[in-house]
Amino acid sequence: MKRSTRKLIIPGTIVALVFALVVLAPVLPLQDVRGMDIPNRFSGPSAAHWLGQDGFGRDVMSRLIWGGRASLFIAVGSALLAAIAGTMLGLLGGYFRGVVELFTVRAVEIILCLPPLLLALLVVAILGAGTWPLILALTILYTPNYTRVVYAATQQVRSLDFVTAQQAMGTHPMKILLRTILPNVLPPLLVQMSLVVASAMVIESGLSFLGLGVVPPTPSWGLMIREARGAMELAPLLLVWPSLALAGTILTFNLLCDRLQSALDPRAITAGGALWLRPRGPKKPLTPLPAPQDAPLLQITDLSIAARDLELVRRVTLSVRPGETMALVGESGSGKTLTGLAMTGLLPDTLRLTGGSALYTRRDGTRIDLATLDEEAMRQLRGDEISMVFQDAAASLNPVLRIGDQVAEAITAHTTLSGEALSARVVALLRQVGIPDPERRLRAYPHELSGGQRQRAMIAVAIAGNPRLLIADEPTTALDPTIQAQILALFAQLRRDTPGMGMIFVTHDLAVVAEIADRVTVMYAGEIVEEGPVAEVFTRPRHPYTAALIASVPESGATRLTAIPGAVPLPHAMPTGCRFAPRCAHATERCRERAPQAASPAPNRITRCLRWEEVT
Amino acid sequence: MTHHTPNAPLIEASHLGRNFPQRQGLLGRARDVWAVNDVSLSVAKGETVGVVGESGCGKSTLGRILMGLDAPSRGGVRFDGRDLATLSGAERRKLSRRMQMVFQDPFGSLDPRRTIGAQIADGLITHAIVPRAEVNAEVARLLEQVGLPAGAAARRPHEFSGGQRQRIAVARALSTRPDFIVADEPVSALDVSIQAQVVNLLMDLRRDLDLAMLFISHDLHVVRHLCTRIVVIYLGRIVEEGPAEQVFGSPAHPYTRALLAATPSLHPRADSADGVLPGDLPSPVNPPSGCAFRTRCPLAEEACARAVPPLTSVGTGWNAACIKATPGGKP
Amino acid sequence: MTTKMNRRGFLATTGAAAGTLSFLGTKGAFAQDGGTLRFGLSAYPPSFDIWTSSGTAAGTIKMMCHRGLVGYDKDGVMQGELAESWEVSEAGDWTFHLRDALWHDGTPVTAEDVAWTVLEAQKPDSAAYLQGQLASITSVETPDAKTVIMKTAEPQAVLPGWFASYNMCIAKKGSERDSLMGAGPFKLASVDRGVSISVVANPDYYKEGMPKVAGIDAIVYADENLRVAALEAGDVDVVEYVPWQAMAQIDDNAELQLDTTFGPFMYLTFNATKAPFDNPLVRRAIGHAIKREDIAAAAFYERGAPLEHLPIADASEFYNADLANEWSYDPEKAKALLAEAGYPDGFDCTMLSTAQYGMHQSTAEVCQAYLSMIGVNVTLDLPEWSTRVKKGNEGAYDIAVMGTAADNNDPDGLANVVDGALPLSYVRSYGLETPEISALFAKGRASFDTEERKAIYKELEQIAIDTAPIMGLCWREQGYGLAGNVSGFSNMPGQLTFYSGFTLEAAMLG
Amino acid sequence: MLRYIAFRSLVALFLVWIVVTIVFLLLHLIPGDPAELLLSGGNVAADPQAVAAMREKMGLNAPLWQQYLDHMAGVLSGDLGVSFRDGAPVIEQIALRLPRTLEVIIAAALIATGIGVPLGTYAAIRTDGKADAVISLFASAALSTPVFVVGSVVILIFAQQLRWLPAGGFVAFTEDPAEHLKLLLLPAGTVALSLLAVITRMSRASVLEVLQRDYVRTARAKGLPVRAVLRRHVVRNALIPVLTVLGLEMGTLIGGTVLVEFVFNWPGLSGYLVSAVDARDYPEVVGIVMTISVLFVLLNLVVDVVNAALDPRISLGR
Repeated sequence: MKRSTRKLIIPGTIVALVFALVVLAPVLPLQDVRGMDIPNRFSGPSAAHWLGQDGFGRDVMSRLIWGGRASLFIAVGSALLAAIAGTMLGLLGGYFRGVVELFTVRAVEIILCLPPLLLALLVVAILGAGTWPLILALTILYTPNYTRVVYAATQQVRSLDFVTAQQAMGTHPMKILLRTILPNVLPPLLVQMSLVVASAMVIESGLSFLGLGVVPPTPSWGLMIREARGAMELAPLLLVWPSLALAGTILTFNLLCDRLQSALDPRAITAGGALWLRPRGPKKPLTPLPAPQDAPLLQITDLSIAARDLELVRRVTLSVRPGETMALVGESGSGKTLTGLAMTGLLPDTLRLTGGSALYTRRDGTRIDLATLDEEAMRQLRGDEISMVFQDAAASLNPVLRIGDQVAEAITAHTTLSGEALSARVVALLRQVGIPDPERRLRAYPHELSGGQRQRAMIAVAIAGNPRLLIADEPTTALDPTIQAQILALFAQLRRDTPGMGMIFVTHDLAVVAEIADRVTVMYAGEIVEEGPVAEVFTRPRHPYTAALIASVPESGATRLTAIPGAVPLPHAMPTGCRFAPRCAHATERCRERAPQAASPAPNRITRCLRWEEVT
Repeated sequence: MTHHTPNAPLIEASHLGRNFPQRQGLLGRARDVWAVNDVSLSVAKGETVGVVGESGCGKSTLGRILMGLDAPSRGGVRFDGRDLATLSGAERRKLSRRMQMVFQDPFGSLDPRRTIGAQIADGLITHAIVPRAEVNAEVARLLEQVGLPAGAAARRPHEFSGGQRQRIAVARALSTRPDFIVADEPVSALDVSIQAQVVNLLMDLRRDLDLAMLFISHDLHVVRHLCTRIVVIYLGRIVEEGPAEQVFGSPAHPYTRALLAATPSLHPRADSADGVLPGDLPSPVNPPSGCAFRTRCPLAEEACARAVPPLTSVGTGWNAACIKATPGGKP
Repeated sequence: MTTKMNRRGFLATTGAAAGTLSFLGTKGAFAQDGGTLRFGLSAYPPSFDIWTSSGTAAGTIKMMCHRGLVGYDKDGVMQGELAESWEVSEAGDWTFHLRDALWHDGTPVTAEDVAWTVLEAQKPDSAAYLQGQLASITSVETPDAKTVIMKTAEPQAVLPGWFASYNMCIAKKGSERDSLMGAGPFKLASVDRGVSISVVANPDYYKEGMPKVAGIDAIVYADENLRVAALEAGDVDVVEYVPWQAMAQIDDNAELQLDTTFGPFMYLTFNATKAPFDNPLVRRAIGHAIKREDIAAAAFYERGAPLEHLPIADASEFYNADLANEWSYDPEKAKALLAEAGYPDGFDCTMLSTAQYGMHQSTAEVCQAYLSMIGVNVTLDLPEWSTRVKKGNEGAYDIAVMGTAADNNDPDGLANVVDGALPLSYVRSYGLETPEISALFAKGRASFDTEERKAIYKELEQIAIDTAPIMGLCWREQGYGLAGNVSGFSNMPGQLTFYSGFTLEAAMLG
Repeated sequence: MLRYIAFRSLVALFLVWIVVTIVFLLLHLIPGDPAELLLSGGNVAADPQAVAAMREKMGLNAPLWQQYLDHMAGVLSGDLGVSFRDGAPVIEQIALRLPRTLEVIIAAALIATGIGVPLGTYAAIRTDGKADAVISLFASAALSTPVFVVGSVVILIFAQQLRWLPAGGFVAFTEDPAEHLKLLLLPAGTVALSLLAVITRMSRASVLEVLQRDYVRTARAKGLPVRAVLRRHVVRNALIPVLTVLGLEMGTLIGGTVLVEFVFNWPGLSGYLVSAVDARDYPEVVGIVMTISVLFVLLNLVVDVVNAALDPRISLGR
């Protein structure tokens, strides 16, 4: 069971218990809720009356249970009715739009302008107080909530491909609404429903408290509070019970819907928030070592990354020299991005380094192990020594800050530059990355730039601190071909302008690798399978996976593409031996049994295949 | 590659235009924003037409219009001789048996809450392709056809990988035994090794079922591999169309040439950086006058700004919309 | 069973007794530096109209600023106010002699002002509370500036009582009817509508040394619990309508005083246009089915007393001890009466009350519980007060719970509750004809002889007990809560409790 | 921008007109005759003739459509009519009451934001920690306890037992500023409590969401200190939805503080509305409803404008 599901148990059980209690009220051995015993009014708890007796000598416990029945019946009843009405209107309005939208969604929104109280007052004044008028009033009151939620969800769902697929299939619109859209708008509806139940209980109690709700002698919690409030000094317990019951039930409901929301919402944050915000133990002393003469900029050795018990990256070893561009290539799930992120200490909170080292040579010539640094030490390196360009520039730039400010921030994080000098530097950077008219553009917000220019701005942010190691994570993937070519050209330009800078270029596109990199590291399922100079690897791959990848690119002119059968194994179902073995045309028993060691078919080259000599 | 002799076209679009009026300010006049402008094309049985262009060029809108999912503002679509615009809702739904669609996003194209068997069966049931009793058997057959085990029918989409989902989506599209399929970027979201599986599947189906197919993509390599004819679109208009070999072999329009140059290759040419097209795609809200491409075109001259260049023939069944069009020409 | 009405002696209060009044105290005792009294009102007066009845809160404010021809002292004895003395002629004409009083604007109160007031209130559209009674005045004569003579078609023994009503204040000729410019002890200072009304002492008030405080801030606390809390927190000095559940708490609080009186009462009205309540047997059966002590306990926290006859207090000279328990709790008898009426198995009906006032609701709940024991299944209808009034006036009910005080301590004050000849009203049973009772009320009003009136009203009560035009339930205490340093203000006895505002002129702080 | 505001105001006016019309018609459906009610206070039945006369005076004898047209004509010329009860001009009464309601709401909003945003942010930073659990529980409890319970309890504690604050009531600020603020404290605090719960929960959720955003990662990648990341990138962006919710909550509160006004005897607009409905004072009810709905739509507009000011992606033109 998922953690988020597990957290549903306690509030779920309490809510179920409360429901069971009120549903079973008629068959429980309770005393008559109307049975008065006026001589013993305000008696405290006793064996016969566990919670005591009220101002009429009636049994408080049975009134509490029956009161809950009335309160919950009204709350759940109106929540359900409003859900039905609101869902219908929201579905119709969201799916058909146009005039239908006007007469459903927009019409319902008028209710929002009416003070809720007035609505209840009017309904009760017209129909008289009582359970059903109250349900009607609350139903009208809450219908817009559902309509809005369902409308929004419907609009979202209706543009999804599987709905279009149904339309393309010739399915009747009503059928699409009920069979395809309705089930998919249910999760937000469910959350909304639990919210409404809680809120309706508050309003019901308020209206009963004002004498506009449930009609005595039928008890409801609001009514009981109203009655007890007068005698607060005489019998304070009478106020305590219904208040506790009411607040407790609503509280549990709120908890339940909170947790329901996180269980149903795939984006739910179940991990412990942002760990980087928390001070973790005492500051570890940095242990810089002197670097050997020709030490690479970055030397990663046997680095492993895991999420709890799942190993996502296993024993990665690679190095980047100053001025060298290392392409990290692989399919989704190969661990290439994680390896890149680990070098900046920006791994998601759920992941951690579980082994290995990453020796980085700093400007001052000393080496430190990135794998051992704490957040603060890592922060000092970030932007200054090591920078990163992210894939989705639109999401990676803060939408509410101007481009110029975001670039300036990257400068001021490590220098004391300010004022004119700072603006000049920002303009220079923007010009360097090819943003036209930088003096004007630095005042633009990210959304005002085109995709290509956003990526340029992102690169400007990354190179603002003159980093020595630039990690580019799929920087061109989301771009159109002509724009991708521009950005690749920009990277090529950067390499020429800053000869000492090393670069790790993470991509899934072999063709891009061919265009940009000096060396290539091919990853598969969390492991490095092959490494070597680009030209050599592409002309003669020494690993069956690399070979298959190259053959599957529809560039060869072959009538039929080479397809690799199957799919990348999932982290929790990794094959024991060679991870590529299940999809490999050359795999033997031996491959499946034992993970292959790195082999060096040539100087500067590595392959992790048992049979590289036979099959490549 | 085999040369198809063009049969009578199954689907024929003439002078399609799709306008999304956009208001400037609130009470301001609506401005015409043409997502698709004056596009004519046809697809015959057994033919695969590739539509190539960058994002926002209108290629997806074109696909939706051909499917009848969106109505054109101008022009019309004839399917097997019948004008889609004249059909009633019920007739249109009936006709939809013969035209199906495969989408880009393998995660969004399947309903996460229903079993894939049920989703494939939808078309079978809606159009009564097979008797009710044989639906399950037919679903199993379709699954096998796309290379999945028949037992997969009872599972839900989240249990499948992206490539498998895309194959399920193809199975669903095939369920109604269509004559025409619009494949809207069906492999763009897939990993390279998986992409090849789906491309191969589509090729097999076209061959086996004699399907007419419109293949929308921004990946020139895939399009070149799969398609018989190519349509290149820039800002809603066709700039070049013709047989795949000609268009890619010796592109006539400077944009096609730039596109080819910009596409990274495993075997990069030394001069790759020279062909980089400057600037961004112009906004469709405010397109340049005359030839929309002139703002980025290395060959642009004054005349380009004057009028939208018409599609003119540069070869048999090969047209380009450029006053300086030269097949395979280098600037 | 006897009522617990022994808190304060009951004195003869019929208007037949003419009286004069001499004031105690000297001019030197005038103490307008006595601070400002803060008075917690139960509601904001819907109107200050001098003749219409707009509730007790309105009455209290009117009694601050206005005075009538006569009034009551703190013991409920009628005393002269603007009229120094009055007498009745053999023919039944009443003559009032005015004292030298000044309006707030400094002009003298004249006979002409009185005549104008009466004539205006008599107008058909005046909506005056006493319009029905005033109709019997055929002429108002003003022989001189200080004398007013009123003539009636029939002799009216109770006429001075009308002019003691706080809904029959005298206004200056030509003034607006909702003006608070009167001849009373306080002048209006400011009004914050819905919130508070401030008055300041009138230095020209005709009573020497009064008022004793420099002014009154009347602040509205609609919520009874908050009213008590405000008193306890020291935010106000006096509160009206002390909720019954809080009486003990105020009584026990050494820093506070509780001043209560019996007077107002709860009763049931019936819709006589519908079966089975057109049948007196059924109405009596209802009466015998309800245990009044439980209402007193549950709705009034023991601050009530059973009422098993017409609401005539035991301290009154018109009290008939032999009839006192005629409607006593007797479920067997109730069942027998129901059987006799043809409903041996009971029936279903609705009971109108209101959720706005806790005591009305609680009373209804107890009645409901007891009626169910004789097979009468009651469904409660508890709208807010406005709707309850409307339904009462339209007869949209079967049984209704009602609570009120009579107009005064004279049995004639009960006419409003019992007399079926009066127009349809929510205070009376709907559509119930009471020809004998109506005749007896008229006879009582015309008689100046106390013994004769006693006989008349005894006969009336006997008939009422047999026909049950209303069904008495219980007396309730009506209380004022006072801070420890308040003196001079007192809760007037019996039905006059809502006249207590009269005594604000004598209230003192410290 | 200005154009947008003008357009939205037009739509708002239309909405208000519909709301007022609905309420006007519904009012006449309610049983209860204002004339009769006015004349039958003090437990005494009204005289039918007097009622008829009063109805004529109130203009209730005209056909409904004519009453409606007359009223609307009045509204258009800025006249909301006079109270049935005492002839007081409705607009003056609203002008008197509205500031008091707004005062409570604004004070509550200030308290709630001042405490709720830091609290929610802290809870988000300490997700799943003890502090988070305590804050979340507090927020849920505050949200779950009806105001009349809270109100009763705080009066019992602060007024009756401790005697620190008056139990309730109202004194004009111009009359006695200190007393006014003392009186404001309990009702504003009570309203703030439930608002605080909403703001805290919303802030927590919003900060958590923003923390997952790529641009926060970018900010960290620049090597910015944690505080700068939090201040410039996390809290600033997280505030936008919080302020939206706050604005909408305030909108609902304009007509929804009745229980608080009732419990604390605060003479605001909601209590006025209830008493007006009770008395069937049609001009007052319609006038108050109009005021409330105008404010509600106005506040929505303000929320949109503020949102657009805070988030450059939102363009009001479209």
